[in-house]
Amino acid sequence: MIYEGKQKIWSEYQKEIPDDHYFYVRSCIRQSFFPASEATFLDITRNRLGKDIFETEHHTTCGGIAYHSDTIPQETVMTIIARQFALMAKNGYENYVCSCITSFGLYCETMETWREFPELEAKIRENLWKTCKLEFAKPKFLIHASDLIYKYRNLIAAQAVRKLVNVHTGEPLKVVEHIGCHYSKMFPSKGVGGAEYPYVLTGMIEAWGGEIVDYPERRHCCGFGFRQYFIKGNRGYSLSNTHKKFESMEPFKPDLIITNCPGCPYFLDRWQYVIAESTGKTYGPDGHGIPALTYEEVAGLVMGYDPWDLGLQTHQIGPEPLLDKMGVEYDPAKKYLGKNGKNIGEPLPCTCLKG
Amino acid sequence: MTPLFHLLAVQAADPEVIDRIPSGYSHFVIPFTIGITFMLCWIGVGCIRLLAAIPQSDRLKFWKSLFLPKTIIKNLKDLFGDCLLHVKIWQRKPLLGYMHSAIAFGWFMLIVLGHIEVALFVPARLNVTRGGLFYPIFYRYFVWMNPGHTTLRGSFFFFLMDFFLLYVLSGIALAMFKRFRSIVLGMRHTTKPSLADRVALYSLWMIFPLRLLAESFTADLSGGSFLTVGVNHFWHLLFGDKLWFTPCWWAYSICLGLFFAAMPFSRYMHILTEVLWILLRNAGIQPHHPRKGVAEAEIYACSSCGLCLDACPMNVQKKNLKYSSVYFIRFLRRHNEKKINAIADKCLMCDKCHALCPVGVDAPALRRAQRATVNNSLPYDYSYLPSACAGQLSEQKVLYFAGCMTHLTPRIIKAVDRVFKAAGVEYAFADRDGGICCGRPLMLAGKTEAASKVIEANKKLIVESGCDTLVLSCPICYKIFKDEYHLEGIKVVHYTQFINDLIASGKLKVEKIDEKIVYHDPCELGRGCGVYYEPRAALGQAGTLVKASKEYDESVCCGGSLGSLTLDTRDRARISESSLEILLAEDPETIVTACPLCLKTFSEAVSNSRLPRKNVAVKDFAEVFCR
Amino acid sequence: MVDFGFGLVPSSRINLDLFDKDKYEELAAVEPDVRICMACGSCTAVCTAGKFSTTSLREAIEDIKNAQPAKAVEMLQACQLCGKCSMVCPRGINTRHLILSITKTYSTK
Amino acid sequence: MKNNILIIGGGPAGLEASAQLQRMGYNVILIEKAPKLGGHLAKWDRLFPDSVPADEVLGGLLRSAEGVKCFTDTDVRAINRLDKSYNVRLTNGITVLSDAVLVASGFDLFDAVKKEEYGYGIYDQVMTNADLEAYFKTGSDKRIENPGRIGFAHCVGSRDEKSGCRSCSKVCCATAVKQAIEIKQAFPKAEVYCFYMDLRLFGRHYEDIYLKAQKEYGVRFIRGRLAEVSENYDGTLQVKAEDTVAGKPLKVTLDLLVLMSGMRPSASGKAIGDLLEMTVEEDGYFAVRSGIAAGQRSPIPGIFLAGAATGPKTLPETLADARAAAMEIDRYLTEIFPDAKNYKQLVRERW
Repeated sequence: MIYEGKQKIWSEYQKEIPDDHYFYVRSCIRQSFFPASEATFLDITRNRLGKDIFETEHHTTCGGIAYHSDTIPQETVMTIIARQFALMAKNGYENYVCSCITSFGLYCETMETWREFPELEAKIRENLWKTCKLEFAKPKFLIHASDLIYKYRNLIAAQAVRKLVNVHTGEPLKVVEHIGCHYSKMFPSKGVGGAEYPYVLTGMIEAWGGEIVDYPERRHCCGFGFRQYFIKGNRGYSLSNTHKKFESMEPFKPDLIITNCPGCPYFLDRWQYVIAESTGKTYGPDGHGIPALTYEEVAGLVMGYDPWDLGLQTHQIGPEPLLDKMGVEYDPAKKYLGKNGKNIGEPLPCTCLKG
Repeated sequence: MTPLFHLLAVQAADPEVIDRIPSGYSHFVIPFTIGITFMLCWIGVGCIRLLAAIPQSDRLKFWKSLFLPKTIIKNLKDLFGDCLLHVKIWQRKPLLGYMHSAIAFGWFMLIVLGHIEVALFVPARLNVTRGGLFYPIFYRYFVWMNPGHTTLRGSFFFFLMDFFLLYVLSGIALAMFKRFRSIVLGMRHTTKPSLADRVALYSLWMIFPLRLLAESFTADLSGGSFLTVGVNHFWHLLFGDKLWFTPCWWAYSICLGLFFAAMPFSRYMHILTEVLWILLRNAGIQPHHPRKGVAEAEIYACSSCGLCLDACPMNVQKKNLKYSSVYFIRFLRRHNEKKINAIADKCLMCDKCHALCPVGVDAPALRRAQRATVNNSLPYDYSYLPSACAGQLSEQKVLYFAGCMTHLTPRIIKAVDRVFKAAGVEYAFADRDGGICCGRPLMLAGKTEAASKVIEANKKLIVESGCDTLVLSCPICYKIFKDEYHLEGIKVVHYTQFINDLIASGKLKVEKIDEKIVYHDPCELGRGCGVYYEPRAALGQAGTLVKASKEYDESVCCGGSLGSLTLDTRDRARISESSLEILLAEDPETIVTACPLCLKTFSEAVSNSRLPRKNVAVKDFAEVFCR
Repeated sequence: MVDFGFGLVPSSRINLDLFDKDKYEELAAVEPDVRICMACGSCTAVCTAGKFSTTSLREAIEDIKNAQPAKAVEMLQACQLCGKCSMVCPRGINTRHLILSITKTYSTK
Repeated sequence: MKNNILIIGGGPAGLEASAQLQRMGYNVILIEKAPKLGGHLAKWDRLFPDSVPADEVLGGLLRSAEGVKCFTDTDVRAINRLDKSYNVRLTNGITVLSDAVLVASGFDLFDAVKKEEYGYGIYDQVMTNADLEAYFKTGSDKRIENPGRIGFAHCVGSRDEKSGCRSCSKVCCATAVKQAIEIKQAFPKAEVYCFYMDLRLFGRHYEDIYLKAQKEYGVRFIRGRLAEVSENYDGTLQVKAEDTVAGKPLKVTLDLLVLMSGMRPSASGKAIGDLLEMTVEEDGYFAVRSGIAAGQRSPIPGIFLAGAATGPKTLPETLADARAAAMEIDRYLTEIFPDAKNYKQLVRERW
C-alpha cells in the first residue's frame, strides 16, 4: 500500500464544511438502534466544541427507506425533503447536517436532480405549497454529521483523554472503516476523500491514534440493502454479503469497526451474532466478535464518555474486550441500567458468540 | 558316389530305406525339439485360454460351426485360400502374393510331404515316443537310401520335396529383397520389425538355405532330386569327399529351434493363429473385448505384413504411420495401454485396413472395442430423449431421415426434396426441425450403451411413423440403421439406392449431359455397407463416369470422418488433399459423393488445398439428378 | 445452532483462485485445443442435443477454466458426439475429443 | 528556394516526416520538448505483433532523419501567422519563419491513477503497460519478483466515458497480448489473465499472436472489464470482474496487475494547438480537413498533422500517416504556396 498515492487522491476530494450554525436532522432508525450516538453528537458539538446546532421536533423521515424499497414515488420523496429544507429556512439556517447516510444520499440526489431538471424543482415547490403552504430554500451546505466530526477531529483529539491505542502493547488499534454506501458512491465529490478511498472516517482514526485497515471487500455494502433485508426471502443475501466482508477482513485481525451510517453498525453487529449462532464462526479473538461502533461512540470513547452513556450495551458484540484494550474504566454492574437507574433488560446468553 | 541312374531306377526291392542311424536320434535335434515343444505348449495353452475367454454361447456356436457343412466348406476354402495360397494378396499384388504363398504353401507342403514319406517308408518313426516330433523333419539325416532299391514312388517324393524347397527358396529370396526394396513388390511402407520379429525373421531366412545345404550334403546317402543331388554334386566337385554335414544339420536344427522359440513373440505366430481366427470368424463370433477371446485370435492372426500401412489414409504423412492397424495390434499384443488408447482414438474408422487385410483382421472393430473400455463407462444423461422424439410425423409410405450432419449441408435436403418431387414420391421428413443423432458416432467412439439409448428413441419415432421405406442420405446413419436398428418390416435404403430404383423404374427421368463425373465412395456406404453399384449405375445415366485412381473398397476417406477422435484439422486437411488428388486422376469436372461429411470436406478442401485444380465442382449425389 | 429461517446463500461467483492448474494441464495435454476456444458459440448454436437440453460446449469450456468442472461434466452428459460442432468450429477444435477428455479428466464417477 | 518546414514533435511521426521532407529537398526544423528524440517509442522494449526491438525501429528512423535540424528540450513559445507563413518563436530563443508547420505532437498515455478503483499508485503490485516495457528494457522493477498470477486489464482509460474517453486506443489489445506472451516467456510458470471487453486484434498477424498466446502460452482471456481491485493482507491483489461470457461475477487473486493505459490527446500538443487556434474535436484530438480524403491537413492552411495527434494509431499507421503528410506538404508548397497572387483562391479550392 502506497500511502502517498492515497493522499494524492484525498487531496482531490476535499469538501467545504461550514464552521458553525447547523440545522441537524436525526435518523429514523439510528434513534431506535443506537439512540445515544445522536445524543453524544449533539453533546460533543454543542458542549465540547461550542457550536450552534439546531434541531426541530417538526422534522420527519426523509422517506428514504420507502423510496429505496420502491414503495413511494420520487416526487413524494422530494416533497418530503423540500419540507425539511423549508423547516431549515424557517428557522434561519442554511447549513443542513443530517445524521443519516440514506438521507444524505437522497438529499444529494434530489439536489442534483433539481440542478439537472429545474422544472422538477418548480413542480416540487408547487407541491410543497399545495400540501404544507411552505416555501423552501435549498441549503447552502449539505453535510453529513460525520463530515462535521471529521472537520473537528483534531479538536476532539486535543480534548481526548485517551487514544485508539492498545494500552497493554502500546500498538495502535486496528480499525476497519465502513462508509455508508450512499455517502459517496453515488456522488464521489460529495464525500470527503471520494468513493474509492473515502477519508472521512479514516481521518478521524488517524487523528485519534488508530491504524486503518484496508481490507479487500471494504467497498461493499454492510448487507442491509433495503429489500435484501426487509423481505425475509432475501435476507440470506443480506447475511451473505456481511459474511463476505467479515471473511475478507478476518486476516487483518481488526480491533474495531467504525461506521457512519445508521444501518451499517447495526448489520455488522447483529449479523455477526447470526453468523456465529448459525455457523459457529466468530471473527474476533477467543470467540468474541469485532465491535462495530458509530463514529460518535468512538469519539465519545476517546473523549472519556462513560461507555454505558454511549449506549455500548445496545450492541450485540460485547464492547468489554475493546474497552479493556483501550484502558476504559467501566462498571459491569451498570451495563444494563438505564438513565433512571432501572434495569433495561438483559439479552439471553449466546451459544457460540461470547458476550 | 551314387550313380545317377540309381535314382531313376524303376525296380524297387525291400528295403528301400534303411536306418542310417539306427537309434533314430542325434544330438543336433535338441534345439529344434526344444523350440517346437515350447511353441506347441505355448499355442496349446493359448488356445485353451482363448476359448475359455469366449462367452459360453459363443463357444457353443464355435463348436457347432465346425460340424456345419456350410462352414466346413467355407473354412476349408478360407484356410486354403487365405493361409496357404494367400489369394487376397495375389489379387492385389501378384508378386507379393507369390512370395507369401511360396513360403506358406511351400513350407506346408514340405512338412506334409515329409510326414507322408516317413509314413510310407518308416511308419514306426511317426510315433512320438520314437522321435515322431523331429524324425520327419530330419528324415533325410536318419535314413540311407538303398541305391539298388529306389522306386518311382520314392523319386516322385524326392522330386516333390526338391520342387517345394525351391519354391520356398524363391519366396525367401523375394522376402529378403522386399526387406530392402519393398516398393518393387507394391508396398510403399513396411512394418518395423521388433526384436523377436528379427530373430524369427533371420532364422526363417536361414532355415531353407540351411535345409538345402544340409540335405544336399546328405543327398548322396539319403537321396534327393534335381536340386539337392545337383548341389550335392557341386559340393563333391568343390570339396571332394570331405563334407561336414553334421554342422549343417546342427545349424538347420538351431535355426528351426530359434524360429519356433521366437515365434510366439513374433509376427510369425500368425501362421498358426490364423487358422483359429478363420474358424472363429467363420463361426460368426464378434469380439467383446479388445484383448480377450476372439480378439486374441485376431491379434495373433495378424501377420504384421504391413499391407494396412499403405491402405491407411492417415499415412499421407509419415508421422502418422505409427497409428496404423498393424501397430495397434502389435501394441495390443504387448499390452501397452497408453499407446493402445492413443492409436485406437486416432483412427478414422474408414475400414480400409479391414477390407484389404489378407486374413480379414477387423482392426476397426478392435479399436471400437478398445475405445469402449475407456468411453463406455463415461457418464451420460439422455433424459431429454423422450421429449426430443415426441412429435407426430405425417403418415407416408416413405420416410426420409436427414441426420445431424445433413442439416449442416442443406443443399442435400433441398436436392433430395426436388428429386422426390420430380419422381412423384410422397414422403415424410423425420427430422425436418432437427432430430437426434443416429447413434453411429457414439458407437464409433465406443459409447455403445449410450448409443443404444439414442437408437431406441429414434426407432420408436420411425416405427410409430407407419412408413414402409426409410430413406437415408447420410451413410453414417445408413450404416447403423441397417446394422443395429432391426426395423422389421421397414425397408432401409440409402438414397443412392432409392434414386437408382426410381431411375430404373422410370419414375425419375434423367437427362444425360456431357459431364465428366467421378464418384467418391463414402467409407460407411462402400466398405461399410457394400453399396458400390447403385450410385455408379445412376450416375452413369446422368453423365460420363470416370475412374478415380483408387475406388470401390480401395477408396480413400475424405478426411472428415467422425471415426477419429483425435486426428486434428491439419492432418485431416492433408488426407482430404490426397483423397482429392486420387479423385482427380482422370480430370473430372465434377466430384460426386453421397455423404454430407464428404461433401462438406471436399467442398472446403477444393478451395483450401494447394492442388492446382480449383475449378472442379463438388456435388451431392442427389444434386446430379435435379439440375 | 439456531435456525433463523434464513442463512448464508451459496455464492455464484467464479473464484479463479480455486482453479486446479494441474488438472487443467492434464486435460490440455490430452486435448490442447481446450486452450484455443474463443467462445464464439458456434458449437452451442448447432448442437443436436442443445436443442433439447441446456448443454453447451462453449459454456463447459468456460466452466473448466472458471474452476467449476462439475458443471462442465454434468452439462456435457447430454452430448451425442454427433460432431456437428467440430464441423462449424472456426478454430478447428477437435470438439468431440475435447468433450470426451473433459469427461474423462474431471468426471468423479 | 528551399522552404522552411517546422515539425513539432520528435516521435516516430515527426522523424519519419522530417526524413521524407528532407529527401524532397526542404529545409526541415524538428523540435522536441523532451531531451531525447523518439517519443513513446524510445521507452518501449519490443513492438507487436512480431516483437521487433523498438530500438531497432527507432534507430532506423533516426538514421533516415540524419541531417535534419533538431532542437530537443524545445517547445513553442509563440506563433504568428504572417501572410502565408508562420513566425514561430521557440523556447530556446530561436525564431523560425516557416512556410508549413507539421504538428506531430502524438499522444499521452492515460494517467492510470485516475482509474482510482484499480489502485495504481496506491497498491504496491499495480503497474502500467509502460512500466512493464521499462521492466523489459531494464530488467528490474521492485513489483516484479517471480509473480505467480498476472492480470492484464485492457481498456484503462479507453472506451470509458467516465475517464473522458469514449473511443478505443487501438493498440492496447495487441500490446496486452504481446506483453502477456513476453511475461509468460519471462515467467513460464505464471498464470496470465487478460481482462478485455472486446479483443480488437484487427491488424495483420494480430490474430496470430492472440492464438499463440492461447495455444502456446495458455493465457486466459476473460471477457469482462476489470471493475475493482483491492489489496489482500499479504499484499497480493484481489480483482473482480464479470466473466460476461459465463454471465457470472468473478474474482481472482493476482501477484501483479498490469494496466493497459490507453492513448489520450497530448497535453503539450493541445497547448500548441491553442497557440495556433486549431480546432479540437470532442475526443480531444485535432480536427482534420477530412477524415477520409485529407487526414493530414488541419482546417488551417499551411498547418499539417501526422500521427496520433489526430487520434490513436498503430506505429505503422503513424509512419504511413507521416509519409502522407510529407506528400501533402510537398503538394501545398509546390502547387498552392508559391502562387502569391492566387494564393487565397487556391486555398479555397484546394485546401
